[in-house]
Amino acid sequence: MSTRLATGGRLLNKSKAVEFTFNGKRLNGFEGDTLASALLANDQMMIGRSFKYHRPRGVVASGAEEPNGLVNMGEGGKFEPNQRVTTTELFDGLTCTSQNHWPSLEYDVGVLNNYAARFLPAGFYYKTFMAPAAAWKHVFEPIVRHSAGLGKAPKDRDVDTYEHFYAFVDVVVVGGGVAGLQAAKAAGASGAKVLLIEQTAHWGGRAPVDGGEIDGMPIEDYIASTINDLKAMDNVTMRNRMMGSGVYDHGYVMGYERVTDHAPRAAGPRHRLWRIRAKQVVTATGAIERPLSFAGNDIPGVMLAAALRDYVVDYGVSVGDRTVVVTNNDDAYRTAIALKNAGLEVPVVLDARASGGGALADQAKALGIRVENGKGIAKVKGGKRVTSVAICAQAGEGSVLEEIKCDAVAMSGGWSPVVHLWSHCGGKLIWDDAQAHFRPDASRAPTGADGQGFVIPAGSANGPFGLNAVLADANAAGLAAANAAGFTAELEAPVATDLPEAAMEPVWLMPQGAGPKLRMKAWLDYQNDVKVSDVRLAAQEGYESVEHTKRYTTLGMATDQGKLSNINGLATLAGQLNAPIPAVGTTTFRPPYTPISFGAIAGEARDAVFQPLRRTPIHDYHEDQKAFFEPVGQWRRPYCFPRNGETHAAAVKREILQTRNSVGLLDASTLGKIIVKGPDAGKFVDMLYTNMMSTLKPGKCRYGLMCSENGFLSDDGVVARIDEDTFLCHTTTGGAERIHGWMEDWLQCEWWDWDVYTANVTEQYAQIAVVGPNARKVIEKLGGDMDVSKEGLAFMEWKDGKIGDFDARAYRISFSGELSYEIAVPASQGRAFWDALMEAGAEFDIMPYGTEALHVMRAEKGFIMIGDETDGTVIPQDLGLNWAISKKKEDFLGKRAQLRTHMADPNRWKLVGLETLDRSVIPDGSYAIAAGENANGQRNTQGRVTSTYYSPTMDRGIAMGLVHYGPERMGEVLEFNKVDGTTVQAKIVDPVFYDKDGEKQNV
Amino acid sequence: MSKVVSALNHTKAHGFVKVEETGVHGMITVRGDLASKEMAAALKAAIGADVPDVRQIVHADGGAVAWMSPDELLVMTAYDQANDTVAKLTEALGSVHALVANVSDARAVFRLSGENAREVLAKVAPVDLSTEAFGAGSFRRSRIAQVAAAFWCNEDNSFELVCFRSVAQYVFDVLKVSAEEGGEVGFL
Amino acid sequence: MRRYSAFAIAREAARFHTGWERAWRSPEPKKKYDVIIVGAGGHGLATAFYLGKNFGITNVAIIEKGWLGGGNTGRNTTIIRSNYLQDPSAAIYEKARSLYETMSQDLNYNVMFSPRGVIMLAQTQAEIRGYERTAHANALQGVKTEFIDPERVKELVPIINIDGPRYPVLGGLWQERGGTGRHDAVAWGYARACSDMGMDIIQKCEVTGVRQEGGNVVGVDTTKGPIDCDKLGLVVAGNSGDLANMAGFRLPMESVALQALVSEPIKPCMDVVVMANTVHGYMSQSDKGEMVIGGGTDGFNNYTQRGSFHHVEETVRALVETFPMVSRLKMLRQWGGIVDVTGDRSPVIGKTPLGNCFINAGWGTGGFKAIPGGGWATAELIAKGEPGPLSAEFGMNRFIEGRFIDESVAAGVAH
Amino acid sequence: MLILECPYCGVHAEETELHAEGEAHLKRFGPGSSDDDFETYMFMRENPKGVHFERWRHSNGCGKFFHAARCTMTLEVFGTYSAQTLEPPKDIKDKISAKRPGWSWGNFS
Repeated sequence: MSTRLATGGRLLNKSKAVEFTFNGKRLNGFEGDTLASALLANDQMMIGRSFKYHRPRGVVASGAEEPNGLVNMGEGGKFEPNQRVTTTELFDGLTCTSQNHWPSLEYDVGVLNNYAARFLPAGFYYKTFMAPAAAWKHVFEPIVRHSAGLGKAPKDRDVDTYEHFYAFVDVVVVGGGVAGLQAAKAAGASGAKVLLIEQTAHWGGRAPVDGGEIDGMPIEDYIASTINDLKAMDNVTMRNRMMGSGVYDHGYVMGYERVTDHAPRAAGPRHRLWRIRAKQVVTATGAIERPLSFAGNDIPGVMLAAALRDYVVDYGVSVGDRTVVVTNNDDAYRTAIALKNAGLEVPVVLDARASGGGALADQAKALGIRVENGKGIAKVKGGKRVTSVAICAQAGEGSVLEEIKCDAVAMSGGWSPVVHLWSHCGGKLIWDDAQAHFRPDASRAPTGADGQGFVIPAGSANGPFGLNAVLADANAAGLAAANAAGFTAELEAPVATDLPEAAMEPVWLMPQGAGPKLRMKAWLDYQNDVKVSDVRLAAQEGYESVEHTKRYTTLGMATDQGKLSNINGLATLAGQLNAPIPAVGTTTFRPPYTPISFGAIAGEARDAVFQPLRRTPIHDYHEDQKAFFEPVGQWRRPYCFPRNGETHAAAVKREILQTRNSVGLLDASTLGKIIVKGPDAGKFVDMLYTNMMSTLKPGKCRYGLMCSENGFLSDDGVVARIDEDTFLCHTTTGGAERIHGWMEDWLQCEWWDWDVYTANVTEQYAQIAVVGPNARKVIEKLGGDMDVSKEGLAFMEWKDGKIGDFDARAYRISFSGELSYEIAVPASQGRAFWDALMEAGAEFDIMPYGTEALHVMRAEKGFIMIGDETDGTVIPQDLGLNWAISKKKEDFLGKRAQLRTHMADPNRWKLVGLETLDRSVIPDGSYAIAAGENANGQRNTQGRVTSTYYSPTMDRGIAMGLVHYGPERMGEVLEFNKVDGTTVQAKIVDPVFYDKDGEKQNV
Repeated sequence: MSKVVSALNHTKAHGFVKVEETGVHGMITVRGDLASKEMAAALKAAIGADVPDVRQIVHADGGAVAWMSPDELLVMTAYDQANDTVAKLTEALGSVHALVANVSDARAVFRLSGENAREVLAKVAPVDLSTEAFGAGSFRRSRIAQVAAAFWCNEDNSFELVCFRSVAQYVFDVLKVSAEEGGEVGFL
Repeated sequence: MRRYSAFAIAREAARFHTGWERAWRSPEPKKKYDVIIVGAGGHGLATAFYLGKNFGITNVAIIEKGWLGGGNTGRNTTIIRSNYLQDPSAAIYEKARSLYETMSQDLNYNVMFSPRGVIMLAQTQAEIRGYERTAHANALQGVKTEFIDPERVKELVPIINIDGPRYPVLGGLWQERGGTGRHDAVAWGYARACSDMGMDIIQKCEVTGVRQEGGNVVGVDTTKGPIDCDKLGLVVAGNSGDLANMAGFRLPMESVALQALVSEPIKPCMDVVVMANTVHGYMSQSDKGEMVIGGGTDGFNNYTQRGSFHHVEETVRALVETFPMVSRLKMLRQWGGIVDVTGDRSPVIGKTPLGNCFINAGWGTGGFKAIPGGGWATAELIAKGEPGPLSAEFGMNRFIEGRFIDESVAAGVAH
Repeated sequence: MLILECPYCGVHAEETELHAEGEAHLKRFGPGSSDDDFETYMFMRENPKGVHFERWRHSNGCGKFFHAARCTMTLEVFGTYSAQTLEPPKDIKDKISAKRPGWSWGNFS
């Protein structure tokens, strides 16, 4: 059984007991435990079930590479699936449950897949479940989906908060092991601004577990003194619980800080995503031990040798009473020695190397540990827990020499540098035959904006092993990073004493000649259930590229992203293809290094601050009135103002009738307002608009159209000429920023010799449309010095002056066909002005109207609306707006485009009015059907509706639409389709339905 | 003046940094040739300030001037002085090609005060806000989370920030969230 | 070719799966082919397949510089739908979708087409109008879609937040027979079928030049030597510009990165595909349980297959808002693909300035769903030398004439 | 995440302050131009693998448009320069020549 030892546990605070639950069981641990160590201390070896075969799964590793130990954690708004137990710090009150089983962890129905495993090799689903055609979606897929999937889906809204932080440094060092500490110290000595980050809560990495001396000090002392040195440097910042999750182009590093994961009741954000801009990145990310591929290597109790050692030394946890060690390198002997020193039994060390190990092996032997060279594991026995191992010769096919009872197996297949961050941005790898691993190829570093390398690997992440070599490499990396960042650094590397080690020997299958039966039980990817046999099958079937193999078998696609399985899988593939490993290739490494929360990525942007909500100065009024809003860009505009119990349709009708009969108010503040000023302003607006604008007289307004250079109508609005040099251009609500940018684009990049300045003054003003036959009376009631009479301010004129005591600019323009004034006042006075108008209009029963009333009224008048009549495919000529297209101008933006054959062709859909014969409303988006079908079997069409409304003024459905040769077909009746298959008939009419002669607006 | 109300009417929030909307201010966009003697003279005449260097703000008795772009300045003064200042600038610039516009009402102004003010900004602006890189007098146009804004550092290490009026509530909310207790970063 | 079936698996299980044969051969190139297709992605392989199946042209080589299916075919979010607005788009995407329905049986390879339904959310009034228009167009195009109300959206997608404070869900365009497929399997299935017809799939063979005589293509130079052909199809997605350069013409296209990401796998919680265009994000759940997420393209030319992080951030925050439960899921992996975007964001299938050289390109973000339709149309184009009805509108001449196929029409925001 | 120096305000701006504005040095063709020229201006793009010239705007910043010379294969930035020019400045062309001998782009080399 696994249990807590009486001694050991350097990371524990044994004076602080911590209580937690696993599957409802109350368990105890200590402060400093990880969830993994605490579970193991409570003999909870089995933690979950695998993805495909639902085999029992226990912890294999002690860090971020753990593939198996995943749990559902927390409850309600703090629930989170797939939490990795090895990287979860234990806290009081932690609750977690195991995953991927039904009905329970111990008794799981899905394990049937395990018994059928022989029928479920890699890619089996590509070869079956094909008949009948509907069966995949309705029968097989639900089964597959249900049995896959690991953790439960969260149900509740996340109660935690998240944030980002922008940091700028010269050098960021990722990894706070001895290499990272030394690299940071070296870089820091230059005066460069250094940020050192470490994913765990501890500094020093796993070096203290392995022991040794540095500069004559015990390693723990070296770490403590280096930390002190670093803390003393003002230019160095150290952050733990912060993982370097990704390296992005141009030296952008993502740091994932888990601020309160370990203390969920503390104030502050749960995660903080650091966006670090660094001149140089040092990756001191260490190395990961590889499993060995032997039959039964997935049974709970089989663990990485170094992890087993970590649990003993760091957490005082014994994984088993009797541990068999199996290895192809010297490092695993340290585990045997540590176990023995902790008073645990090590019945045998199986060293696959015929020549055996070096000094560490001798030490082990001296402790009385039996060592067998040239031997390996034929098979591990056990179900939910290791019970014994069968020993065989590594060179053979697996004939069992001896069976040894044990309850744990410590395996080591060698070490692979963590090259993820190096590779994220294109850093290339080189195969190291001696260590049988890929390491960074310094000659092909990821390059930054200047074309130079910006990532420097340090320590075992760069390949070297042995403390002395690691420290020397890290020191050099820190100095190199500082130099590359423009600093000059000097620091001697500390000296460590290393024991001489015998060379490792690659072992990709144990025993070497294992037959199909054993290969089918030799796991490469524990979580996704990929075995040696699967990779060999993929190669046999022609999935020879490593990417094909990965995708065909799902090797390395699990939540650990193949940290344990990639190299073993690659080597297995290479073996099957009879190719050297580097020729088969490497896989690509994508961020993040380990999964990071979506919450952290989204940062603060949720709920109220998900996106900016733009408010006009009158927005509060609309909210107080409980207006029904519609989003328009980042604004929300009132769609209508329903009164008690009123439907939206009823509200719109009331607003329209009241405006047409008396007076209504519209908050038009969102309309864009751009000043265009300068000696060349006239020339410039003539290029922007299809109309001739330069002839406009000061004091006058003109409606204008803007097209894209591709000829399509893009915006419209009223232009007011302020003085000889100055125009004020109104845009649509959605167009303000876009059109201002468009103007600046042409002024800065094409006509930079023209003397024109622009300013977007949209938000300087609250703009209110006072609309209806009583509009003038309301304004006059407010008093002031502005003459707003028919003569004093004629239609399509503007004027500055006082309305009441407000500084106002009034435009006599109308989008409704009524007598109408659009009045701009300074935004800070907007609400007061609105209130004054409401008060003055009370006797006329003045009421605000929303965008829908605006839409209906303009449609009644046959005015086009950008976004309705236009959709990016419509040119002004289609809309009968030829009157607004100057024939005199040689050029304007979009003119050349409109001369192209398809656009100049009269054979186009053109704007008309539409009246249904039965007075009903044509559905939005309906098409006019034409006879027959096209070559693709689609019904032919001859037009479509662009705006369609119930008109309260006409008390009938009215619509505008684009119809093939429309204006030439007045009076013709067309069939418009409905989605239910029926049609509605509508007659082609003039698009102006109301007050065709414009008498109402011109009073 | 009771009818004049700023976007958030002096709303405040206290976290580990104090965030407050500071009411209405006079603000004037000036576009023109910043190197011209006319521009220098106009600024002197209007508020007594010199033309600021790139990404700097200069303060004077009559207000302050910030560098917005190679041909644009933001002149700041009291709200009720804005129209006068526009007139002075316009007059002083005379026939020189320039654009002067009162934009006082188009903006909202915030102040961030407290020891860690720069850390609150550094959560939402992609700008190096270390003391070395951004000291008193520094002025920067950038973004605050998802909207454009400009901010500067005062002598007392407080920060002031200008954004469009329509997004004042958003900017306030974002700053408030960023300044919440427990969110201290301890980096800058 | 030995057929795949449950029986075949049982037979092989008895002998530890030692009897499975190669899914496709790995031949050396011949001196000459009737047709060379450059690019063994989904569209290239499908083109070859339909050349054989529909026109009996099997003396075909498919040349691939990397590994088959390794470009955008293996990098997309596997959505299949045909609810397009414009007639030419609806025609080709619906052809593709209908071919997906029977692809597993046609290829004897389970591509796991899962018609689980696709919803495009309407979150503004403009979107409602846009999708109602699409629904009316689809009704006449033979594409089955309907505009559904928010309650029905919630019923189909229980994890969605329809009352978000910023963009409440106002409805959605629902295509019941849209869904997802297994992207790699589409490439592998076509490859196996092509190989079975005697076509040569030549991987790790890069085209270095396009040889021409008298204005007609006569072959290609490759890293495995020159290969002659009567006709050439360029079907290389993000490398189209490069190939066009070799062939001596320019394209109305730019190559940009499109990014996608997946969460860690969780138990089934969303059985349909949801696209939220107002907030720029879309999401589905794979059979493995991962939430598969995509967003918009980067704005700049890029061949690195790496995108910018802030696009991922924008996409994720949109999805956290739309599906609050994803906040506590974790991003497992992000990646990018290079897509060709044309001037109107619709693809090009047509003749080129070089005789007997044809192109299929510019699919932008929509390539995967179109694979069988694009292949079908391109095969017809190559076999007959003239476009058929499916590709008639997709020629490059539309740019000179000003006759665009613009699908972004519902995006306009104004008033 | 691209980081480009705005030549107007000197900020080394990350991409979130910038907006990509497409291919640089397009020659505008207006009324009177041929269909081919107009199509080229509107739609035909260099789209090179390698050295590229493009437009950006410091939109969340000083608001100025500017040019960048960049490699589309490595994202290396050779330099940024004023928008008010019809061709890349010599120092930038020289820098590119030093790093990418034999490069050409449109009419430049």
